Amino acid sequence: VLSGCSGGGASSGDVLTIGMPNGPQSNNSNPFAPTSSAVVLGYRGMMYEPLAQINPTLPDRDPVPWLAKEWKWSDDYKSVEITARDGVKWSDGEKFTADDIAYTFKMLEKYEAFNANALPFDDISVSGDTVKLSFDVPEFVNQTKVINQFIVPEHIWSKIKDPEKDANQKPVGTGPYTLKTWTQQAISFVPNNDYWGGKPKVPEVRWTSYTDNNAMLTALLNGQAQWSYVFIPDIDKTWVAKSETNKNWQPTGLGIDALFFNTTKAPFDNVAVRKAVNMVVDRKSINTQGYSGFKGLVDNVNGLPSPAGDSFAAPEFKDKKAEIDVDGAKKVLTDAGYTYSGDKLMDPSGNPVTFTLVDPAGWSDYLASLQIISDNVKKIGIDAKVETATVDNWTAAVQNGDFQATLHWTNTGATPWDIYSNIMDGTQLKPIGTTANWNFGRFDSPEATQALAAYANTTDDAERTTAMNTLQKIFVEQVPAIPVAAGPMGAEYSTKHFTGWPDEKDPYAVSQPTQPSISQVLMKLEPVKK
Amino acid sequence: MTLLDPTTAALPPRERKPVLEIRDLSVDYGYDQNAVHALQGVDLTLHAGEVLGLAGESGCGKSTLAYAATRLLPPPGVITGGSVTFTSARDGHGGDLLRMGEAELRAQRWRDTAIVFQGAMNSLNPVYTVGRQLVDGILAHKPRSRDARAEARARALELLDMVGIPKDRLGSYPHQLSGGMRQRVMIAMALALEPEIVIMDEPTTALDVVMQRQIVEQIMQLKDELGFSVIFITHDVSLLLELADRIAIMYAGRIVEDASSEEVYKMPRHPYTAGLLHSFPPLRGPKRDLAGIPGSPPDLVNLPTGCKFHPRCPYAFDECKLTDPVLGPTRFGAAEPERQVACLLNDERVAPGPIPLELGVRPEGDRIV
Amino acid sequence: MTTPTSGDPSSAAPAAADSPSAAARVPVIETVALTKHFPVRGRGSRGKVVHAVEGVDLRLDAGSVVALVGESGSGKSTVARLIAQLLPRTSGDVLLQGQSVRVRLGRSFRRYVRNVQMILQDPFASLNPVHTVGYVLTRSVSIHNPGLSRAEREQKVRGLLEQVELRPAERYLTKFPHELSGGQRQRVAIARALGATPKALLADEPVSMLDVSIRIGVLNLLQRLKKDLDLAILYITHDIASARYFADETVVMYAGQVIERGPSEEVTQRPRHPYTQLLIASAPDADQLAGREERPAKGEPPSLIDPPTGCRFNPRCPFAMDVCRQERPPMFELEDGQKAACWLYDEGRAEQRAAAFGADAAAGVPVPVGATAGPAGAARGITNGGAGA
Amino acid sequence: MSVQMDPVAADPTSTATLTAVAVRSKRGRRVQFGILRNRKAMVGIVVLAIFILLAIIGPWIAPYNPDTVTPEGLQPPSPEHWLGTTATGQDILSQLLVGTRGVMLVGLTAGIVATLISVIVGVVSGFVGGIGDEILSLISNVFLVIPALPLIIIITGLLPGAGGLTVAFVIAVTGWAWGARVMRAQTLSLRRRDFVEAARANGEPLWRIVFFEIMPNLTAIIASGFIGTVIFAILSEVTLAFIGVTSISDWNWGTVLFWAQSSQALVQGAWWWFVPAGLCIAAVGTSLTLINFGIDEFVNPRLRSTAANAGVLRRKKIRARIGFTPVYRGAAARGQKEAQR
Amino acid sequence: MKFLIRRVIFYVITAWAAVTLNFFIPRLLPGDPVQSLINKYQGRLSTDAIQSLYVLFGLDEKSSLWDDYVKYWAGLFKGDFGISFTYFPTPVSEVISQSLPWTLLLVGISTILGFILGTLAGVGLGWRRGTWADGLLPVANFFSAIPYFWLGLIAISLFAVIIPIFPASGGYEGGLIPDFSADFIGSAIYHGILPALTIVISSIAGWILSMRNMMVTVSSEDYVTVAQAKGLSERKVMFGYAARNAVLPSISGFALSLGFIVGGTLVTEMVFSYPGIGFTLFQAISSKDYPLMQGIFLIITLSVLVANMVADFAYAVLDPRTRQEG
Ligand SMILES: Nc1ncnc2c1ncn2[C@@H]1O[C@H](COP(=O)(O)OP(=O)(O)OP(=O)(O)O)[C@@H](O)[C@H]1O
Ligand SMILES: Nc1ncnc2c1ncn2[C@@H]1O[C@H](COP(=O)(O)OP(=O)(O)OP(=O)(O)O)[C@@H](O)[C@H]1O
Ligand SMILES: [Mg+2]
Ligand SMILES: [Mg+2]
Ligand code: NI
Repeated sequence: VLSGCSGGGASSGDVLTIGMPNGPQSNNSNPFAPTSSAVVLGYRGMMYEPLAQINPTLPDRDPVPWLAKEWKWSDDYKSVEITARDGVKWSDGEKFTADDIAYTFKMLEKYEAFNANALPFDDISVSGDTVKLSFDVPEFVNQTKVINQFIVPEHIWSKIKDPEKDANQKPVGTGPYTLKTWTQQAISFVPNNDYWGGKPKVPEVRWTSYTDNNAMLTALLNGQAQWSYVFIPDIDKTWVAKSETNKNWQPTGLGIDALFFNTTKAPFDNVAVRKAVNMVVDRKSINTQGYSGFKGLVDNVNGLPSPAGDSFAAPEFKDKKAEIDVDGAKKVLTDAGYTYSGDKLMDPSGNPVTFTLVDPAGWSDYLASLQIISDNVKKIGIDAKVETATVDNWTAAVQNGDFQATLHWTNTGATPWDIYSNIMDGTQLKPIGTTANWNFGRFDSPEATQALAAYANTTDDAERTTAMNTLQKIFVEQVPAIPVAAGPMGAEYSTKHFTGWPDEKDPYAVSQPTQPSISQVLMKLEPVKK
Repeated sequence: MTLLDPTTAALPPRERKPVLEIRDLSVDYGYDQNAVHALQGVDLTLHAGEVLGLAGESGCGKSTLAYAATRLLPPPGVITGGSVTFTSARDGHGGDLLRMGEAELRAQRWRDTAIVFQGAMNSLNPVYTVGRQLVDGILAHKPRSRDARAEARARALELLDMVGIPKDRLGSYPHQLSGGMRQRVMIAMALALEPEIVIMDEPTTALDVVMQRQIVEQIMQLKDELGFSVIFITHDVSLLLELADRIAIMYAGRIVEDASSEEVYKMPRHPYTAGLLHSFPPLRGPKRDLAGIPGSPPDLVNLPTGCKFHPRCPYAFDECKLTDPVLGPTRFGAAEPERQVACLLNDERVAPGPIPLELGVRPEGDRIV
Repeated sequence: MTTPTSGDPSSAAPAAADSPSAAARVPVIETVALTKHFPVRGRGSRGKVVHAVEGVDLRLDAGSVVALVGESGSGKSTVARLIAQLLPRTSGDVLLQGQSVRVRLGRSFRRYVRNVQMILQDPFASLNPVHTVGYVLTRSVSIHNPGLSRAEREQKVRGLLEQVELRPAERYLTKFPHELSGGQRQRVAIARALGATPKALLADEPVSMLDVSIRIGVLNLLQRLKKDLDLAILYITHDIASARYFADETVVMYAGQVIERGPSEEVTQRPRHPYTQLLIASAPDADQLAGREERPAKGEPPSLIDPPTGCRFNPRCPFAMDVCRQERPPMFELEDGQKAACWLYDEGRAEQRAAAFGADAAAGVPVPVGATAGPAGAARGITNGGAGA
Repeated sequence: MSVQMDPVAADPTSTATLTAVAVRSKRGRRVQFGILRNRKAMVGIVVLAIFILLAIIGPWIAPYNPDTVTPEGLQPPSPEHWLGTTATGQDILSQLLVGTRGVMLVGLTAGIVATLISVIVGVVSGFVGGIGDEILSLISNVFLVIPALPLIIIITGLLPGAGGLTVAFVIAVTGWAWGARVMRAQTLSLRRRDFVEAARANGEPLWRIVFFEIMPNLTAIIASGFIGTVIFAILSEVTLAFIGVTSISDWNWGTVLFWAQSSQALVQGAWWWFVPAGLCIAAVGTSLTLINFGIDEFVNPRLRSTAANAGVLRRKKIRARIGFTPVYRGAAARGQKEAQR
Repeated sequence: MKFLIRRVIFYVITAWAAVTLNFFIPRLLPGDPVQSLINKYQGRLSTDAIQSLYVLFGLDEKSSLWDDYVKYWAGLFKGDFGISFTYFPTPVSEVISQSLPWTLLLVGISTILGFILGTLAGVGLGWRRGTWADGLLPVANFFSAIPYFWLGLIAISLFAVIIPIFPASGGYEGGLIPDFSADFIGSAIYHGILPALTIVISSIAGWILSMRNMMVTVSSEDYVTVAQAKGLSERKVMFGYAARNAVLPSISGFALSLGFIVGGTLVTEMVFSYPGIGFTLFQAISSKDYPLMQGIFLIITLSVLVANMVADFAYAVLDPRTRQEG
């Protein structure tokens, strides 16, 4: 599939080319700015390394110490002591110390704009090679966010007058690579010869941003890019089957796409309808056709993706899959007082049951999935329409509770807490018409709210497990949302020139190039011997 | 100025050299059955040094004749037959313009036959200076050489001077000149290569009489100096009577009368000619009755049968509806060897009786019986 | 820039001098010192104007024709448009039956238009190509006779067509302008004007585009209308012979000003102003084949933006004197109701006059060019004789 | 703005076309009739008529419900699915058939509205002159310089539920300026024409002059402006749908292409998903340009005579040229000659 | 003078109105840059970041639209277009200067090429009207009726994927650093061929048609016949007399399209992943990046205005009739 067309080294073994479909970028390597190309494209991780490497697709694995030699949380998870690794040097030759760690967290505290995880710092102090961070509230559910924080050099950043507006065009980090050149078309990196983990074996890494998925896929197919994370429809046929060196590994994390029901509006104010719909939604065809097989299938009744969520599953829901059961669904409905007039489902007051599914125009996978759902519910006599809106109108409608059902994502966390909180948390509950950040469906369950709080704040592991089981029970019985897909955290890559990639057999890291774990991956890659 | 050019008038008629002989020329507008037959079998001869006037009412085909003779008719005009033979009075070269190839025709143009178009405003390229337009016409016919351009420029200046336009106007654009000046530029341009024939299609119609007079006098003066022949087209009969040696009267795409201008004026032989002469009021002398010509001009798409003029002709007889008369000698025959007319009244075989008084004035002054 | 008007205001109405009875009658249209300046557009010409018409006095009486002649661009059409109120005038006045009018739009304009109709210069351009003759005339009739029933309207339209000799009327009703000859169009334009039953008709070169045989038909028509409807007609033309033939009075304009006026026969046969003489000498005349006087007719019309001072004809005038370059000549009254604006006719300039026009002219009667040469006797006689046939 | 320097007013085409219009449209009814004799226009009209018919009956003759998801994804054309299926197993032919209405509706609505605005603004501004003209010219110039497509994207985003008609109106609102400019220039030169003056002199009220004297002479320009706008509108609509700005649940050809593109149909080799919609757009566009061509040729007699006679010319091997009149001594001509002699 | 001043005033007012609209219209859009960013990542950006983003963009303090407007103008006069949200904290002027040259080159060259080729073809077709050449017109029509993006995508799949002779995306070879080396320029040209070709192909028909029609109209003008009558060579008549006059009306259209070059052809740039300004604008719109939108709008608007003025001027140069004497 390689073409000699573009000459250059793009497809040879000297350069690892990484592509992302993120559109034009500007020369900005500020690791804090979510709009900088370092973050948008994701090459931040090549230079700025985290305290520890975590694997969100395998949350039960222990984080790998990286810039931190070790760390220790207090029992109430309100403080943590972090010990800096020895022998690490910044790429400009300066020594990496605990002060750099402290300085980085102080910047987060000082500049609200940088504190993307909204960590509520209380105090930051250094003693020797140890940094102590303390927080206002327990950070159990956020623990990975703390230790996954990348670290910047104090000696550079303390001299920057306005870090929020700095483009950081000559980045200095501890990572395995350093920035060589930055152009619109390609951002080139060369190995950091003093890297604490040894010298990386890939001679050059080059990042390119393509305008859209099509261009990205074309580049992958003709060998211009070797590593990417991009939506590819029918990926086995379109990508994997094209060459035996074309690989795809898409493990999922603890974040899902779910059909949010507005539980305050008919027909979804009635749990019977939510249940019945849940029983007829064809998750498999949503997975294969709606998402073209790209996102992970979520068919566990508790809504947690496998394998990431398996260790959290309540005993009664372990390995329990959602099955299509049209008759069962009809029974649920008729038991709840619904009737059929011909094929059409009538609610207890005799009106036909209909609803509208909405998502933004242009979000093709969501819309295709909605279309499948609307097709599915015909089987139980419900007429569902798929509507589109502009992104902005949709956002406003969803936040204000002005919808019946919509496909929406949840945050990805280290535990299922984020998923359940995003869907059911009473603390996020806002009246219809005012902006809610989560719990768009206005699911009102004090029990769930209490369980969520308990899970996050308790110091007792058993209590935490109980809370998690309660949450799952509520989720399964009340059906506040139907999980349909899990956000993949994988990548497409080619083993033609480099090997050593993470895969199912050796899931040593997340394969996505935009993750901090890229330094783990790069250190494992080796050029193929010719 | 005089009515008859002394050089030609002095020559006995037979010795006059024809420079342009148009034979049997037919022209259609359109390519299919619905074509307008704008000219049908026109015969016309232009002699060296002569001013031939072409008159007739609007739309009778005067311009068509001029353009067809030079093959400049715009589409959908198409020449459907005949010949147009040019014979140089100077060295005898020439040939049938209708059978010439493109290159030959290009070379012939302007050098032998030049034409001044009806509207001067539109005849000059609005985006070039008049100088440039004069020069490129000259250069097109000169072998390329180092100082051809300079020579052409000098010639252009000379030409402007000749037609009475200040030399500094060479760099003017057409829109900067008045209508009269533009017309004179066109005349200058036509004379640039000293052609043997200059065809002028209503060169003065758009101008007022004072300007018209200026230009007409200039043309006649230049003709005397340079000795070219002129076909002068207008529907202003009185103007033609004044300046042409010979006049051809056209009606509905045919020539109906061809005679010297004096003869036309004094002794019209075709009823249409006679009607024309009764249509303009005299400027001086006693006022006279103006009858005009009854009826309306013919529709070229739907021509009447027989003589095209018969529906409007006061002397029409039955045969006129059937037979289309051919341009031929008059009833006076040998007495008027240079005259031709297309009217059945002149055909003794069919004419019902003696020729009407008005059309029968004898050259000698008395009438035929 | 105003110009001195001719000395005696009463002289503005030449017909008055001719017949005392006419003086008592109110003219249908009268213009007093009518003036029009057009602003000049374009770079660097701020404040400049085209002096298109300056101080023109005209008087149109019922049942008479005034011809307006002059070179192209001398302002003839502008005068007509000013009278028709199609252009706002710069100064001066237009009187309709003694009443000053200045209307532009709306009802008052239409009321005025009912009395004064104009036929525009170009018959090919003045009829909308998309409308039939029937439409044009019906509109004219219904604008000016609002209350008519449909049948009456049709009747009237038919009447109009017949009046202008477009018979049978039915055949013309559905025709589009392009299906008509120039003469027919011109007649439609006239019929349209008559639809308003006007008192005055402003005919701007109604025949210039037509060839002689059609031209005469239109002129005869106007002549008849004048008599039948007691119309006052302003006849603008380049064809001086037709002015002689058709108009009672002829007014000659040069560069926006009237330079000579008088009964048509006088003006055409005995032109007094050097420009008029030039004009008449220039007109082609089949009867004057021999012996045309060579008169230098050089020169271009003057700029109307910066007109020459004094007499505007002075740069081209063979007789120009110093006074001509300095002062604008007033209208000098000559015999037979003729008037000319030329300093040669000033009381004290008999000598110059004699020098210019020859001995005969000393008496104030310059010899018209060619008038002495006899007509080409035989030819004329014969042609005339056969005319009736 | 000064009338004299306005490039459009000074533009020789406008006057040329204008004269042509004047010459042609006087044929009145014959114009409309005559256009049918033009072969190019005829082809255009037939093609367009087919699409209009499909726009009307498309939803009824569509073999499947275009929304129905089936397991037979990405099938190449077959007897069951003439144009194959999408990744979700929807029938592409049905989508195209159902989508025709959306395209036609938006195209025609936008064309009508934009033409209306441009005629009103153009004619008023050309006719009124003075300060009114300045203001209207200013407005149209502003709309001319604001980039249309981004503006459309913004306005579409601004309006809730951007369905077909909304899009049509937005396209119209952003797309009228050029037409208005042309219309203004034409009106300006028409206004000075003698027949307008003559109508005024005859006493016609102002509104009648505008509507009955000037407007009929603009028909040809209005018509070709309309056709141009319709093409512009269709292309805009399709583009908008393609880049996912407008609603994609209303089927139109742009929507089909959007789905094809977002499912990367071309990379997957599903040409049948991508090609037919594009060809449909091109076909409608071409048919409209052909009609426009017909109008142009009709309006411009110089284009018409040869265009209408192309066949005859070819048969007779005559090459109609300017400056070198063809000489054709065909049998017909000679025969007629002899008859006359 | 007066005319010139009026003209300038006219353009100034137009510019003011356009810039003001450019300011207000984007702000009428619902949603804000932060929400757009969150939506764009569909869950890959944690909602915890919302507040930090508001702070980052300086949107945490609400200021009135009017104040923004005044500030905007003040900034403009200082040449400061503000800071882009999408590329925060890159100044808008920098974002624009990164992408503008590409668009100018690609779209500029292909627009000019399209105009020149189309006009030349139009001259030929108009001059040879009534011959086989007329048969090309429907073909040209067809190409002009195809949507840009469709042509582009088909071209990519044909010439970059199936027969890979051209690159599918980008403005130059990834490894090169933009400079004036032969390598780089060669690569830029090579990458530009396919997109340029599609622009040329789909725009050429318009020029052909208008030029042809004008050519036909002009060819029957008397001065062309006079030129033929003068016996000038065919080429001279065709170009010097007919085409020289026929091209005049196309000039204003061409000037306008030159102005729109700056706007880029959004879809072409999208399809070819070309680093131009059209796509940047599209991104700015979809991420509610007002400063960037305004900046690009401003550039487009000004360049169209300038192009208009140039057209006025060019017209005066090319058509002596519009040149007024002082
Ligand atoms: N393109 C054309 N198509 C059809 N008929 C035409 C065309 N051009 C001219 N004619 C017709 O051919 C006839 C002769 O036209 P021509 O221009 O030669 O007349 P003319 O005698 O020069 O008239 P004028 O005195 O008005 O210039 C006219 O009746 C005219 O209608
Ligand atoms: N609307 C106008 N704006 C500026 N100048 C004008 C306008 N109308 C006429 N003129 C000028 O006024 C002068 C008189 O024009 P007018 O049309 O009255 O002349 P005319 O005597 O009718 O000429 P012709 O015999 O050619 O019809 C001319 O110099 C003309 O250029
Ligand atoms: Mg003619
Ligand atoms: Mg006039
Ligand atoms: Ni202006």
